[in-house]
Amino acid sequence: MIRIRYFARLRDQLGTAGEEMADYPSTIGELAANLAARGGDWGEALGGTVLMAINQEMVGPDAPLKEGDEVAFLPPVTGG
Amino acid sequence: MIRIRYFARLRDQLGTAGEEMADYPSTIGELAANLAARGGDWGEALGGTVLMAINQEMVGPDAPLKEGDEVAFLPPVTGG
Amino acid sequence: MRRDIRVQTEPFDVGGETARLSAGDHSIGAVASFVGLVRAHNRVGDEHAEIATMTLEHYPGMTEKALDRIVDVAAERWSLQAVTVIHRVGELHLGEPIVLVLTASAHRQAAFESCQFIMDILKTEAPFWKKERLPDGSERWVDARESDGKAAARWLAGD
Amino acid sequence: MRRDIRVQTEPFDVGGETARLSAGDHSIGAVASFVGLVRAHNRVGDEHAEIATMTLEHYPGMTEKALDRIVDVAAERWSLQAVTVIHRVGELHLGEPIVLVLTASAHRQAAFESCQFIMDILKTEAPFWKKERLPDGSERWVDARESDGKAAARWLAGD
Repeated sequence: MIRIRYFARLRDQLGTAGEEMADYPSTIGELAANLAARGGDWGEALGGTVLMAINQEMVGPDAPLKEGDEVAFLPPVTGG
Repeated sequence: MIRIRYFARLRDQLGTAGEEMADYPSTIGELAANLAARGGDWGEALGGTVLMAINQEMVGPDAPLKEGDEVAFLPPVTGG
Repeated sequence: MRRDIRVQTEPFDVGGETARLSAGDHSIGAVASFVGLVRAHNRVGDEHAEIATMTLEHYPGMTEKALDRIVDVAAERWSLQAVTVIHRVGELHLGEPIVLVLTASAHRQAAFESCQFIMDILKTEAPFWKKERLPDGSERWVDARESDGKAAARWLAGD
Repeated sequence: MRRDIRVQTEPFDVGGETARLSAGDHSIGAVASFVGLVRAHNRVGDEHAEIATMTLEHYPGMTEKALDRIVDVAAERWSLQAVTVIHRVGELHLGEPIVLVLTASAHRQAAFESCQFIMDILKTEAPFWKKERLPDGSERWVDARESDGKAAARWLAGD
């Protein structure tokens, strides 16, 4: 089981702040592709520029997923 | 008549904050050379790096002197 | 190096934070600071839309870690005595302060450069997001600026 | 562009000056500031001499003109909404603030760069002089730093 979180514009587009997933692929990049393949808002939200984090650290698409991870998809940041 | 002012380290070296001068040369650079030629502390104080101002504007050694000018010799500045 | 990193809804006190940063440390000769404010026009290519309020969202936990990491890098790169980073979240009005970065060093160049570095990297790596509300009540997420990416990249290119 | 240039013996209020600079002007998104403080070690090549107090002398009249000129150049070079420069004179103690420069702009890069520019040029062109008093009661004029000349020169070389 992993926990997936969506933030800001992504969360608004997807209509959800997150989900849990028991069957997940080996990398976060594959996970993003699987989510985008749901189509509709999912394809649009996750098909563009999106930042990825595992356990609150930014990672690249090759980062491996493991049981218990907190995974997050984030739009480009606009703070400051 | 021109008024000459000395500031900070220069004033301490020369032992005076200024003087008035009725007969003065045509440029501020010549004036500095004439003052340095007094010898002793004057040569030391005005022979090194010194900034020059006329009527409260920094000038170069070729700047002309005219009646009523406020002339100043300043050590390199160290504010801020 | 002393550090103080906070994410909060409350306003901050620039004078009090500046005094606290340097209090009692007589090796500090320079304090540089940056305050970011909510301004009236905020959208790229749309300079005529006035905003009414702004809401700042963040990723609790990750934000603090990201700011801490950015300050780590600044402390490796410059000789610093103290750094303060305060970033507000929640609803903010026009003219209100959003972010404060304070850096203290013996010399001014280290203070200036590290302050600018922290802001530039914060702008592209710290998980904060701005949503604007316009006077007509409509809301929109602020787009990331290309210029922010370039500002951050120049530090990574080794100056 | 609004400007406020002061030479004074009294301390200044960083928070109050920052708030005043940006109050009511919602086109300001960025305020950069610099505070210079009296620090314990101040002499080039003599880092172990603690100072007790510092006296700041200036050339009344010319100083204000020089600061005004520096702010003119900054205002030509960057898009600025407001600038504050306050420089203290007289006797100052360890840890006390000497100088405050605040610059306000729509964008942070203009605020940062103009603040650093004003400090760099002030350091080489504004007629202020520091005299240190050491704990043994002896006094000495502070020497100009070569690094200050270089910092000022880089702005004239067109970046």
